[in-house]
Amino acid sequence: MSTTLTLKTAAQLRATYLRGEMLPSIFCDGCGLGNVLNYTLWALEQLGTDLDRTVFVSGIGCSSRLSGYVNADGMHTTHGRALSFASGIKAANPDLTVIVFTGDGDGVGIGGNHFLHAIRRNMDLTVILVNNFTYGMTGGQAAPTTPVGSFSTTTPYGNIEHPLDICELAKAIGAPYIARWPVSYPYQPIKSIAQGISKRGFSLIEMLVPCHTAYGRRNGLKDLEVIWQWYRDHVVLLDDYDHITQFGSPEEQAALREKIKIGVFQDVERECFDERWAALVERVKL
Amino acid sequence: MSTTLTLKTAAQLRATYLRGEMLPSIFCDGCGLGNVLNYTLWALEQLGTDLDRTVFVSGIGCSSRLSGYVNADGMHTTHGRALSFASGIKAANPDLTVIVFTGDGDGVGIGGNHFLHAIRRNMDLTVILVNNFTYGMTGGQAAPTTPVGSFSTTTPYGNIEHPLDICELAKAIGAPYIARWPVSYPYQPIKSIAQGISKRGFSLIEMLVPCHTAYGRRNGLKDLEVIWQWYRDHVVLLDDYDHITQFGSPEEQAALREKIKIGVFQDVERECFDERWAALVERVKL
Amino acid sequence: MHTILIDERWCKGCKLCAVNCPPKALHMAERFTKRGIHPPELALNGRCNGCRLCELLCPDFAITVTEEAGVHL
Amino acid sequence: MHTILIDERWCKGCKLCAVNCPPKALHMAERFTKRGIHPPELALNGRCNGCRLCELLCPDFAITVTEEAGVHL
Amino acid sequence: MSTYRERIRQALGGKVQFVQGDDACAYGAILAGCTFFAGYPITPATEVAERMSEILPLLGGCYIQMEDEIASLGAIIGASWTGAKVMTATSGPGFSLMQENLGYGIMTETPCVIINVQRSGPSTGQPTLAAYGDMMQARWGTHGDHEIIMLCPSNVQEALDLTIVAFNLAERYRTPVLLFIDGELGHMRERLVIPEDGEFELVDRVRAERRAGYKPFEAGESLVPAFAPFGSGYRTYVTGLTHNEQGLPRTSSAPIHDQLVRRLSDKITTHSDDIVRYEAYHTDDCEIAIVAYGLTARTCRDVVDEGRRRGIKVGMLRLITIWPFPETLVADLAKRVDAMLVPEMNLGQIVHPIREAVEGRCRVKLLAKIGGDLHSPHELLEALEELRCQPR
Amino acid sequence: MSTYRERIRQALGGKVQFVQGDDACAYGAILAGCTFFAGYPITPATEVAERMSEILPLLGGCYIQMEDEIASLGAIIGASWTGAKVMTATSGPGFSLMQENLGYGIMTETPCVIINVQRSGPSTGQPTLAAYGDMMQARWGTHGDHEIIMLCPSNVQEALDLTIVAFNLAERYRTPVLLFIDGELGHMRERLVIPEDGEFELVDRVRAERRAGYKPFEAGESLVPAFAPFGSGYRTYVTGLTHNEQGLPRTSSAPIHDQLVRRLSDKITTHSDDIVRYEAYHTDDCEIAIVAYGLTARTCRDVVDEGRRRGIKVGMLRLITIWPFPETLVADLAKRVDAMLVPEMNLGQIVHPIREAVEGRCRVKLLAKIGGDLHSPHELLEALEELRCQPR
Amino acid sequence: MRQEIRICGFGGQGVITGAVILGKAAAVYDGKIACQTQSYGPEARGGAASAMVVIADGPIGYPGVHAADVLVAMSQEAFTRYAREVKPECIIIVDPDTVFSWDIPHIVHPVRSTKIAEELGNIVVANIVMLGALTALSKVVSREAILAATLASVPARFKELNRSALEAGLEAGTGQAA
Amino acid sequence: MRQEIRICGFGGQGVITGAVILGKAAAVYDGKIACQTQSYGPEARGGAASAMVVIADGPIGYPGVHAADVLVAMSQEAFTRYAREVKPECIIIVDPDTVFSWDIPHIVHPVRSTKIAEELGNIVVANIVMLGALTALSKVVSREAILAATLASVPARFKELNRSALEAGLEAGTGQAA
Ligand SMILES: Cc1ncc(C[n+]2csc(CCOP(=O)(O)OP(=O)(O)O)c2C)c(N)n1
Ligand SMILES: Cc1ncc(C[n+]2csc(CCOP(=O)(O)OP(=O)(O)O)c2C)c(N)n1
Ligand code: SF4
Ligand code: SF4
Ligand code: SF4
Ligand code: SF4
Ligand code: SF4
Ligand code: SF4
Ligand SMILES: [Mg+2]
Ligand SMILES: [Mg+2]
Repeated sequence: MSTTLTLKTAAQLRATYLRGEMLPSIFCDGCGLGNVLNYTLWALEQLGTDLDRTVFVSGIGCSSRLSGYVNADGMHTTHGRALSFASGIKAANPDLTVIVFTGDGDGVGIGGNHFLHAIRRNMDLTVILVNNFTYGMTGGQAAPTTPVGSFSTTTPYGNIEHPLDICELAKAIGAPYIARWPVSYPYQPIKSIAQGISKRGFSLIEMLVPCHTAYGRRNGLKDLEVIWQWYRDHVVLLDDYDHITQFGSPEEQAALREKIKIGVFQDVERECFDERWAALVERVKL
Repeated sequence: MSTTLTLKTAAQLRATYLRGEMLPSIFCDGCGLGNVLNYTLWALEQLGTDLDRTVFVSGIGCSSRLSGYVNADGMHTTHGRALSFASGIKAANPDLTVIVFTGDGDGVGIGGNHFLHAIRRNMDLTVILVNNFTYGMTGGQAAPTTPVGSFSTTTPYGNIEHPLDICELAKAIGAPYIARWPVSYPYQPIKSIAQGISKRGFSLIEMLVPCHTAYGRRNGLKDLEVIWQWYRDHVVLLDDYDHITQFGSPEEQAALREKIKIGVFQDVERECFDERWAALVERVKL
Repeated sequence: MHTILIDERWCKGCKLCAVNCPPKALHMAERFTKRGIHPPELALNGRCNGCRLCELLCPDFAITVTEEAGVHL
Repeated sequence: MHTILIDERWCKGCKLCAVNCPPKALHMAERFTKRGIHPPELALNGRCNGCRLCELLCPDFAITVTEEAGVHL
Repeated sequence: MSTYRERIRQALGGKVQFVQGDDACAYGAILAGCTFFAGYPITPATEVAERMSEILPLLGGCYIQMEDEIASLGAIIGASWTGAKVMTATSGPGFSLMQENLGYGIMTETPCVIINVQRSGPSTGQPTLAAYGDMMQARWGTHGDHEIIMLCPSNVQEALDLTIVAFNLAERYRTPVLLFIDGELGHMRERLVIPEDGEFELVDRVRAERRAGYKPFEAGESLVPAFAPFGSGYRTYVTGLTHNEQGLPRTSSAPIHDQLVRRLSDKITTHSDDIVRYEAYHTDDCEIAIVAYGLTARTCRDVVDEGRRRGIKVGMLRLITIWPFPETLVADLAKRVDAMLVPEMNLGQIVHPIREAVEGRCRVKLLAKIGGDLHSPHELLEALEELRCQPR
Repeated sequence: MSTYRERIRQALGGKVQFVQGDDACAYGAILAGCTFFAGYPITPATEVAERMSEILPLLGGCYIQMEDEIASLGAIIGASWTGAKVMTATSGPGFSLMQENLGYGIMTETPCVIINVQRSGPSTGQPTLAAYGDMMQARWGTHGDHEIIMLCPSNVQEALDLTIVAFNLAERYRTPVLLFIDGELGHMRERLVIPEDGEFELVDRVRAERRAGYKPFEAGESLVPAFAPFGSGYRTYVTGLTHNEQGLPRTSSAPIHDQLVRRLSDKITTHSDDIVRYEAYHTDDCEIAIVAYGLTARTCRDVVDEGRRRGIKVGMLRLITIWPFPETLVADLAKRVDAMLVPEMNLGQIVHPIREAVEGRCRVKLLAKIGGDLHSPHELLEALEELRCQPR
Repeated sequence: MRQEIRICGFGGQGVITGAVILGKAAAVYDGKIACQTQSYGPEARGGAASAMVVIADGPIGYPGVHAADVLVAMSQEAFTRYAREVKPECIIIVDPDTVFSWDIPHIVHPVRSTKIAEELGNIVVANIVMLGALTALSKVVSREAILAATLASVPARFKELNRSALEAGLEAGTGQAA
Repeated sequence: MRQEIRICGFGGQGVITGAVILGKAAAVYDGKIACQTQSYGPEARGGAASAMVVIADGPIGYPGVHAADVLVAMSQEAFTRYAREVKPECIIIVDPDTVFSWDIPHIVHPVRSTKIAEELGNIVVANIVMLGALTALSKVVSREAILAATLASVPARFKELNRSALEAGLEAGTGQAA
């Protein structure tokens, strides 16, 4: 898999993959959701995915609006339920490539149980989960990912709940492909999304996306440059993390605590639901 | 904490803790749910818990019926939702001891998302989750814990879905106390339940309970003696597991793969929701 | 000397007490209870060592170990 | 020599392109677009090296790097 | 190699069987061409899922047990968009959980069948006992304006036959269709004759014919848009938001919302002649009409016979289609009779649209019964006698 | 140290404010003594939660944001059993998800208040636009037989006042009470005067008085059992299954079920005089009555005035309590008028119980409007004129 | 002609299976109309269970038992409860090991089904013994039909056991009928 | 007397905040009855936004704007859409930097609110500038009330900025009124 992006120009990419009539997007100026979409399209382009055989499924939220911009079959479902609809699509027609766009609230807030069981069953879905630490679409309430102490419209005195580490959760349940990238890294997410789509089984790509409007505004990160910088300052590559844990100075180690690990968390093979179902049918069918 | 059980006779225990009018239980003859109840009562007895200040909450299922037998405040809620009701009770009145009885289906099947978030928030609840590999009350359908290949009324050709390791899941989300015991071990669960109740924060005690009627019947384990033996043969203590992994022969190691780990998985301190909420209120209240 | 009491309203005749009694002091009676099951009874007086495992393992709170003479509730 | 095209219907004036352009080839124009924002424009012709990072980082698919002469869509 | 229809018959077993209402629903689904079932166990509907889990793998279909009822309905809606005929089955508590996705199914015009084997509510109530307490919920359970189709069989054979009809209506009108039975009928075993192909109609949703200019939610005179399954290259976007004919969200346009939601409603109400099924038993000359449905109607039939024997001019209108409610049918009957007796296994639900349709033209007497027992012939006769004695 | 009531006033701020309908609901709750709120964000109801999250910590209460609406209702029901006054707020999709636990709240006689700030459905529909599409869902959304109490304010001040009433009714009848507004009123700002203590009633659920012989679900003449909170030593078992007066499951007894479910229903219907609130505006001598509720009723008031100016004998019955439906009130009015005009921001919902109550005694004309816009005075007047010209 | 049969006892004794086989015999093998229903509490396993079969020549309206033509009782509790709802000419069959007293003005046929089944090697076929007795005593279904229905309802490896149980029951019943 | 005011523009320009402050001025500080509503699409941030205030002496029935007495437009799109729904004597205020053409038979008062705000150091107070102009031109609220409402609605550290913006607007409006 190469990361050369010279095959097509951005204009060609747009013409091929976007529903022009849906643009401009409904997103705030500078919202990284557009980047996530952009990276996804480049990944599809790299793989040469057949858009006629690809379905984009999403729940409800800013991030869940992404499905609407791709010029392919798409399903914008109910809040939190994208993975159940996607599971139905995939189980009913395993030949389709099913890609899910979801948010932290949609995917692991209200939708956490479907996340858990879709991974447990190892449904062959590629889930691009946008974590922006908040419920963006409803204006910035606390989400299960909101850092402790952060302000939101429902935590006016600072959040007291522990945030969830989505990738660690997915790992504990056994997802075969897991990666996390901030939106400021363009090339790695493209590669991970492409790897995720290629993987048979559940793939999770968690994208850290700054929501300057709903989250940043209340946490001194309203300015786009400032919030992009925050993400640069608060991530650490998995390898670096391990390296510092082993060899770092006490200060370096202390600094780690504030940081979010990024990179590829998991990349293994594990038989997926539709493979096993096909084998069962093969065994019993009349 | 001692495990001497001589303080009271079984007759006294019954008189103190049980709602006589609810017995005999609705459980099948020999169902280990009764044992779970028995162990719980002994743990309460050991701790000297004030029954007037203790609430037993449950969802729906055979295991969720346990709350009804204890002569205390109790709430038998809707299927899968016990933890949300329990969270409300605890958050509204942190002085109450809240103990939840749930099943594998109730607790992590339909109820998985409440499990996830109650742990994330670290609600101070003691959750006694009965894992019997099946939906017992509805007659033995596959559950998220049903082993691969097992037969159930909805997997007539053998289950193809990966079962969930509930304790590992709880650990990944950060529950401060986690233990798993088979029902055939009486003393350890009593101790773990008592430890769980004493712990500030979310405690999970997963009880492996044979359901010979709904699960065993379809898997050659209908006979009580046989199914009890199955459990004896298929568990391994955490320490033994680690020991064998390190020092065991290839055969011993291979045998491990068929075994379920039991023991105390986690025992740490972590600030719980009501402590943090109290601190917040202290900070801002008029 | 220990003896056991069975609450026949609650006992379901599951045999767990008998199976798990370390000195095998219990066996299942021939007779039926009102619930239509065979209840456990002491096999030989004196074998029971009062360990109370049967109490702990009875899922139905139906058995009590006592040092007094047995009565059926 | 590269130039950039801006789709003014889509550009939201967020500045991400300008901020992240490695040679700082872009700046925001004084003028307003119909959407009421300041669009980016090439600061000095020739500085742009055609790296396309702006394309990749524009969240609104509004910028295109080309070797042809610029036209506003 | 045998054809798919032949394999269906092989999978279903003997032509004459002695099976439960739940089984009959599963058989009906298979005969209708259902290839996808997602569900979650619940008494007394579990047997529908159990049968599907047995049969579907034999036919290469897919059975999936989801983590709850919300996901079950979600999964079948997703599967339906691949072109499959799909079903789920549940009971009250699960049906309550399905309400949000039911609205989604309606808004997105997704053919699917939902079986509700009713038990006695509210809440967990009496899980093993029969009731018809969800009749109004069927119509009004999800938020927002909508119409719904609901059928209500009275015996095991009809459970099979009407399940086929439910699939046909779902396909024809591209909408979720409900089939409601009750715990008693669901677990009741009766003689069931599996019909031969050709003895029943089989409808498939109208497919889109060409990509050029195709608008996935543009409907012609039928008010039902043509369908293009996912993966067929039509690139359809499906959303529960208010959308234009292209399927794209238009959430702040009143006219688009009005047009869409009225069409969804009209496509059902304007076709009520096709959808409404009923049985009129001695209603030609009756003075008292029993208006009944479901299990109760069985007993009512006996009671009409006995009533006639006793000289009461009684007849029965058995509603088979409950929703859309056959308003004119009931209104017309009201003009001809002195009184209607409405026995319901609830505290009075379908009596509301009945009263609304009657508009005071005849007396309407509700005979409500809850707790799990069926109306006995005796109490129905007593009510009849009483009605006869109270002249208008 | 100031008293709790004093601190409430401090937390609420100035006596005269310019705030949203959502804010007013939150203020009303706080004034009513609500100390526990659990919710999940949803447009256009989120502001209720936001206000509660601001105010409750100041007063030592508890705000908890749950993982979904199911859990939110679960949490407040649990909290209510500790003796707290509790509330949640949502909109259509969330209200659909709450249906199962709503039935549980009814069955377990748990006082709680649910605010539904209605948006335009079905499904996600038009999230930011107003509608009254969940009016019938309120009554019939959960499975099984039950009654419900629902109130419907018309302006911001009334949103506050009726939220207090909602709490009082919840406490008095030990049942979930619904307060329905719409996205427009929820986000509309108006002058709000915060009433002084003493200017409004405050009801607390009747407490159990002695442990001996206490049966948690035994009700006297009021049909409402006395309450003993968790932790008070009464050792109450609460179940959604059919239960006896002791609270213990009795799932196969028809008489116990019948007695329980009828009592739950009767405790509301027999007290409808206490529960039903309405406003009659020029109905004494009117020939045409507008029957309206919620936001629409504001415009109707203008229209009645204008209609009278034009010589139409028009009046308005504004329903404030929608459920239990004031059947006699409407039936009596029907006897006195030629026609009723029912403007609804849905495809016709409350017109059903109206028609049922009217029993053909006068003409009933529905003026349905969906898509987010309010009825304009002009179209209401047109409808009036039309009604006037069509004699019976 | 409408005939109402009730088989009752504890949950777990197979009373429902018994009724299902009886109904199947009538509906599938005797070509009659039949309808089988049941009632049980949450204590399905251990509590009282009752299964009903209505057999008729035409459509069956009310599916329940008004007053039984045949009653098979396998527990005291069930007997006490259901012996009231029988026709005067009702054929009543009980297992005297589980029904101890039957003080009613009907002829009661004691059939030691549990014991017979135990002797045949498996207590679970007590219900089949009762079916045999019922067929012999009441003739609601034909012997051929009940045999066919029984064999069609059990796994291959239990066919012989069930055939023996049925025959033992038929014999016990025939003896009683005499 | 019923007066209808509409403030419209892009999402993000603070048109709703402006209307809220106006309503508050009328309702809380001028002691009138006021009702404020708004409409916006899903594209709240960037799309068209419109906020309405109705001010009256008695209860307000229909809460929307039939025909505006005052229209403040801060974007061309909004102007084009809403300039139709005004009274003949409507006072219309636009920002000429964002509304380019206003070919209607009304007197249109151009107020460069964005530019004035930029000059004051923060573009976000353009709405407050408009409030000042509106107050000067229309007198729907008193100067005291609008000042009090503005100051009550912003955090302490922005009070001075907002006061300046309001005054600049009042000045611009007063100039126009001349
Ligand atoms: C059942 C239901 N509850 C609540 C909502 C309201 N809602 C819409 S989007 C959203 C939050 C989305 O958060 P997330 O998934 O993180 O997406 P983001 O907007 O942050 O990208 C919520 C709560 C809804 N539409 N449906
Ligand atoms: C919403 C809903 N769905 C389904 C059911 C049916 N139901 C009752 S108990 C149960 C399974 C319980 O399984 P588990 O929690 O493992 O308990 P067990 O009976 O195995 O102890 C189910 C599916 C229900 N009551 N409510
Ligand atoms: S609210 Fe946040 S997530 Fe949503 S579009 Fe705006 S910046 Fe993006
Ligand atoms: S079905 Fe299983 S879990 Fe339920 S009571 Fe019987 S043995 Fe226990
Ligand atoms: S363990 Fe208990 S229930 Fe089982 S046989 Fe012994 S006493 Fe009876
Ligand atoms: S007390 Fe111990 S020895 Fe005695 S019967 Fe019980 S288990 Fe056996
Ligand atoms: S990044 Fe895109 S949207 Fe932002 S200013 Fe540049 S071209 Fe415009
Ligand atoms: S192509 Fe590269 S150098 Fe040129 S404008 Fe874009 S980012 Fe800057
Ligand atoms: Mg988010
Ligand atoms: Mg289980």
